[in-house]
Amino acid sequence: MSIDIEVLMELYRDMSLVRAFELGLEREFKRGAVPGMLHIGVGQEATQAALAAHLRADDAFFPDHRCHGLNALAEEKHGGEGRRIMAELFGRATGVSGGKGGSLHSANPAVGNFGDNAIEGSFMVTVLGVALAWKMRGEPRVACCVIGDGTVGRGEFHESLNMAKIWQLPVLYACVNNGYAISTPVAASHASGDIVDMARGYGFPCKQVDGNDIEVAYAAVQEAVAHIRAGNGPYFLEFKTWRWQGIFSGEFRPAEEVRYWKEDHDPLKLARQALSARGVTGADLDRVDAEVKADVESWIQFSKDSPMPEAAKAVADVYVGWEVKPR
Amino acid sequence: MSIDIEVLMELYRDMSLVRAFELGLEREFKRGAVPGMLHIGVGQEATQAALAAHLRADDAFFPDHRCHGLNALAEEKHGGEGRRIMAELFGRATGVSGGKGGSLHSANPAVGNFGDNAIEGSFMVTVLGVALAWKMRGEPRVACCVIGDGTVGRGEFHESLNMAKIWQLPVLYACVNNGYAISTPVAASHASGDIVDMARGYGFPCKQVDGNDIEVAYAAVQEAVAHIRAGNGPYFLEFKTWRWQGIFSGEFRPAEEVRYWKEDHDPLKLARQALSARGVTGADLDRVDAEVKADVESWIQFSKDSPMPEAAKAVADVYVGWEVKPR
Amino acid sequence: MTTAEAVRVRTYVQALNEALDLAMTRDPSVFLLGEDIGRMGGDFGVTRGLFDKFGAERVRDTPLSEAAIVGICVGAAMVGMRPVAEIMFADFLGECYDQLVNNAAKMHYMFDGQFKAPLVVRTAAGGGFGGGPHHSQSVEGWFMNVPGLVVVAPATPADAKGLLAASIENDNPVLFLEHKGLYRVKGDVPEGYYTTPLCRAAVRREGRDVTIVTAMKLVHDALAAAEVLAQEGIEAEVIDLRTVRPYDAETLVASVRKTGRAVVATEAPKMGGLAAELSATLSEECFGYLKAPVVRVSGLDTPIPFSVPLEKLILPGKDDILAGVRQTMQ
Amino acid sequence: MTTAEAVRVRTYVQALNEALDLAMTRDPSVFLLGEDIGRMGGDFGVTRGLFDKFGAERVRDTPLSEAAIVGICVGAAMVGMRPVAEIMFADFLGECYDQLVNNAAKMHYMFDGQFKAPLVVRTAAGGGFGGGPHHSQSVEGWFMNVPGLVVVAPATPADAKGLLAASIENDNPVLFLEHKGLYRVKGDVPEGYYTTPLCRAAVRREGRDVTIVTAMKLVHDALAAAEVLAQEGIEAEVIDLRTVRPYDAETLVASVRKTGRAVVATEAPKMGGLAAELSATLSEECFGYLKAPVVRVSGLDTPIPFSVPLEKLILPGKDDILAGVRQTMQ
Ligand SMILES: Cc1ncc(C[n+]2csc(CCOP(=O)(O)OP(=O)(O)O)c2C)c(N)n1
Ligand SMILES: Cc1ncc(C[n+]2csc(CCOP(=O)(O)OP(=O)(O)O)c2C)c(N)n1
Ligand SMILES: [Mg+2]
Ligand SMILES: [Mg+2]
Repeated sequence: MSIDIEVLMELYRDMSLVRAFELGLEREFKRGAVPGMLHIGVGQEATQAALAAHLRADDAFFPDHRCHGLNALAEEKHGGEGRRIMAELFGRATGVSGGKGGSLHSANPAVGNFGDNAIEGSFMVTVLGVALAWKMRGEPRVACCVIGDGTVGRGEFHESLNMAKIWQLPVLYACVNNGYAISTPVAASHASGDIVDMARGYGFPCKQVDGNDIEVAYAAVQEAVAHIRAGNGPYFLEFKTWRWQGIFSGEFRPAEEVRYWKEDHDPLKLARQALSARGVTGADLDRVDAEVKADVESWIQFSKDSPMPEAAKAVADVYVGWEVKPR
Repeated sequence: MSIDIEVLMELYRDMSLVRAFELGLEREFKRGAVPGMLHIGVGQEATQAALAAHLRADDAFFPDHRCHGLNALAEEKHGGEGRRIMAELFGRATGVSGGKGGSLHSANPAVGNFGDNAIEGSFMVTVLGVALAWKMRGEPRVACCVIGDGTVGRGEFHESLNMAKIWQLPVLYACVNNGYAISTPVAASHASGDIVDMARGYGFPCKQVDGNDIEVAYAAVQEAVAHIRAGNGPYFLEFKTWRWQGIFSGEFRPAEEVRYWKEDHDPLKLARQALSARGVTGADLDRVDAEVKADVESWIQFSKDSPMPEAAKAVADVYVGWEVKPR
Repeated sequence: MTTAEAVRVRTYVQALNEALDLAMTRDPSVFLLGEDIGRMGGDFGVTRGLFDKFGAERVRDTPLSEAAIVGICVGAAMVGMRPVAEIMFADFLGECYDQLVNNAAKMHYMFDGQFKAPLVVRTAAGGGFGGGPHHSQSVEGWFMNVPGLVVVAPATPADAKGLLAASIENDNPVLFLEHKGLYRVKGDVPEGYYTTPLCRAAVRREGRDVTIVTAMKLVHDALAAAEVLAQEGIEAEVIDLRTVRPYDAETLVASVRKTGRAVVATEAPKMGGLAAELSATLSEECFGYLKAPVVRVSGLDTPIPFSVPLEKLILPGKDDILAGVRQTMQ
Repeated sequence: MTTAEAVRVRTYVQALNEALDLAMTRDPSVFLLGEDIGRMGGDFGVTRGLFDKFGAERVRDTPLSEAAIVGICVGAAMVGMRPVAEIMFADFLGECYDQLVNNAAKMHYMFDGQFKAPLVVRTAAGGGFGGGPHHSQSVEGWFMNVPGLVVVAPATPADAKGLLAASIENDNPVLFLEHKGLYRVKGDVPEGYYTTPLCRAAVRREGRDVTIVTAMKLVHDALAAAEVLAQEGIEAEVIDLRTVRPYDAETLVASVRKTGRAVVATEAPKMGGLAAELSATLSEECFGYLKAPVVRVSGLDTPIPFSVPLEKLILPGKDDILAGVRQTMQ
């Protein structure tokens, strides 16, 4: 189960990019340069890197609200531009959704990014349609949806898992269990704090893994994607992880819990430990960190330098084929 | 586990009443005397009688679309009038909902009947509110919803079971698995043909029983209601049964299946066998059948003789406290 | 209309069935899904025979999962399919409102044109058969304030066929309302594949004195009312909207500017629905031409009761249209 | 208003919080439920402090189960409770549309008055803060064609308090729309418990030349526009609907009959929503009094884009109201 050192280095780089992206973004948000609301994925980098590693450009993923990093990785890996994810968050014309979507609606089908839906969990049923189309056409692709633990409260969870099973659809459910929905602990929201317990009744493979151990997460996604691509139907993965962002600004979780996740179980620290055990020096890793940070800073600058969308865009694309009158 | 003979006789009588009610109703429907649509509960009498036996007037049940019989039994047992259930189906002023509800919205809170909702399964979340109110007020009542196997497809199934568990609500889920949703077999609709398999993940007691064996069904409801009333939270019961009504008119199910359920496993026949094994004569049972049939015929006559609702009712009760203008 | 051929008499149900059959034959990306639409052919028989012809892959029975049914349409449409869903009764659209309004209708816009949602959600709307409060509603008003959605509502068998074909071809999400009171209605239906353009009203009867704007089942009541009025010397122009959102304001406005009088007839409750939109636009655009206020003839502002005489009281019909016209003529 | 006392300056959020606090204090059947309304005090702080005061039983955090949240309200209301739910953003009402429209709104009618559904669903509506297509919508249009439902929409802190208290007291299901752009707005708020009557509009400014009918955030834009107009010698009457369904047609009609000109201003898209209903009714009822067509000043018929300059283009404001008034004055 040991991963090639090159692969692990790339995964580290990806995780570092996600973190740099999120921290840079958060800084700009606090400065008022990024409008709207923001959900930050710091702490969940391993899950995102693991998914990015195995999803192909012709697969589809529906990212959740903390997946800016995954979105950027998909751009970088599949011939897109990570900076266009950043520009979307700034509402610029150069953003992947032309600035019309923002954090919660950044999409680029060319790299497999089918966009978030800010009605949390609604895409749990949308993903079925993508998967069904592929299955009907005999295309061995994977349709993935990334959902938080809180999102599992939605009724669509049931409709989706049930239909994925009866039609044996190629769906990967990637459930990011970070312990909370905004302020509400998972145990207060769900019959089981382990989401897999609720998924198992649907009779397809379900697995809970440490979402902060990149080697574990990588292997789990690899296995799940192989299972799905081979035509064996859906797969449910629960990643146990934790988000550094509290309730928007404030921290509300027990100090010991915060310490554990930030100090002892930070996915980047864990990966660094694994890599140094295999001979990579701290300096090498620092260089990676510096490189991706520089990339992200250039993306931020690109975003700031980009124009706002043209006025005509306000009324464009309401309907295909019919115009809507401007004011 | 053997039931008192008096109780078993009463249960037989109740089942016989349900069957007479449904057959009389179907006859009138075919004659055109009953408007709208009709779902007939013949074949499922044991489930309905078992529920009626244990639910009290100050409990609440949400009946499904085949529960005219349960509704009538609740009337008869708790000081109401079974004939007002019949009159409702005829759309008469004397009906329990004044003729405004019909088959799918017959309610009478005085006997615990909280009414059906023709959006199948929507009351799976409504029942939570009733149960929560009682729990908050410390009233040891039971809130029951009767759902078909097909209705389990609705996302509300998940939201309901999950919340019933986390708040330990006094809800009895009575799932009537008759093998089909209109024409669609349960195995084509659900990850498992055994609905309990999908309910178990929520971590509260779930039990599948033979819904056509009145002794078994009675005992199962008794146990579930005791559990709930003692403050132990929700309970899920799946009754395996079969409906005689095909798709509206036509029969579409395999001949062997039809024969098994109508001949070998008819709840009334089974009950007669159990009773004759305990010394009750066929003539005694025939007398019961004749009595309830006469009752039902008088209810039909009552319905036909009843006036239609007054015109003013068309605009009454849209709002509490405000009038809506008639034409 | 395109490539029409021989004309035969068919019911509205048969016409819809033909449209599905022909659309599936010519375009492999079209498939159907819904509850009991397979072997059983749907609750009203619209998909009858299609399961045998096209198989279980393209005529899919689903669980009672309305949100998923529409969600699947959206997802499949995102990757180039043309799904056609059946939601058994329009009243059940509350269960998939989010998918229609927040997902399908906004998909093309919010992702900057990168995705389209060419799906059709067919459903049985309307009352008049003792269906009660949850099987009888006219729901177009629920969707009138939703940009991005198309709402189509045929009144005749020929339009049922042509508009359904056009809806399937169209690249926007279409909510396709079939009135239950029309399913058994017969009319001339051209053979072969054709489309009837969306967003274009039909003038069903010309007249100089008053314009009756309506849709679906009430088109027939309006035409019957117009016959009565003609005997009194009042010539009513009857316009069938056919698409109710976005609707053909041009045709309506031109007619009302001509006649100077307008009656808007809808089965849904008066307040806040299609009738309000039509009355507003006609009042605004025909100001100065109108000889009398626009009259809305609509369902009463109530849920729909089960009991047949009560339902009759709350739903509008020919007599109400007559009364409405007479009111504008005073 | 009943039993008003000393008046202080409070924000809209504080005013709402006071109403909940006082209602819960006087009536043990009132309880709150919603996502993160407990310790956290709600996404906008409306329930802040109530968890500590009333405990977890009466201030209940829920999972992301919007259908269940409203379903629970309906069920609890059926047995005599007065639940007040918070749906975090109005856009999410698509998830519980069925419960509101088919269950809560029809409950009293379809069971012949045997049940009532005295529940309140509070929610944050409206745009203008870069929230994008799923956090910015004005949703009253989704519910305008739904008999049995009450839709309340306060524009000021004092009304926020009084109308929320009245909504909780009311025996009908109330959808209570709080505009996000108003949460931080301050105003005079009487101390103590009082109710402001539902279904009664408020004339915010008297004027003889033109009537501006509006609600929520646009009330403030309309008042600002009226100031500008006054300098030009145009005296605008500004009416705040406060309840949008059923609304106070009498007050509007009287005003427009007086001024002869009407501008209807709503943030939602123009087609088919509240604006259409108001324009229709005013046109019908004030025919002969109107000197110019009613003008609708509304959001454009589009979803709401994320990018701030685009959002500004599609949402209406003071300048659009000014333009609308000038159009009616020509
Ligand atoms: C249907 C819906 N309900 C509520 C919200 C508001 N909301 C946004 S994120 C969030 C919490 C989601 O929790 P979880 O799925 O665990 O994701 P996390 O933020 O923890 O990553 C909520 C309640 C929403 N966007 N959509
Ligand atoms: C939300 C919803 N979807 C579909 C229907 C139409 N419908 C009525 S009964 C029924 C089948 C229900 O099957 P099941 O729950 O197994 O009950 P059964 O009829 O077998 O007793 C369907 C699909 C409905 N009334 N509501
Ligand atoms: Mg979480
Ligand atoms: Mg069944």
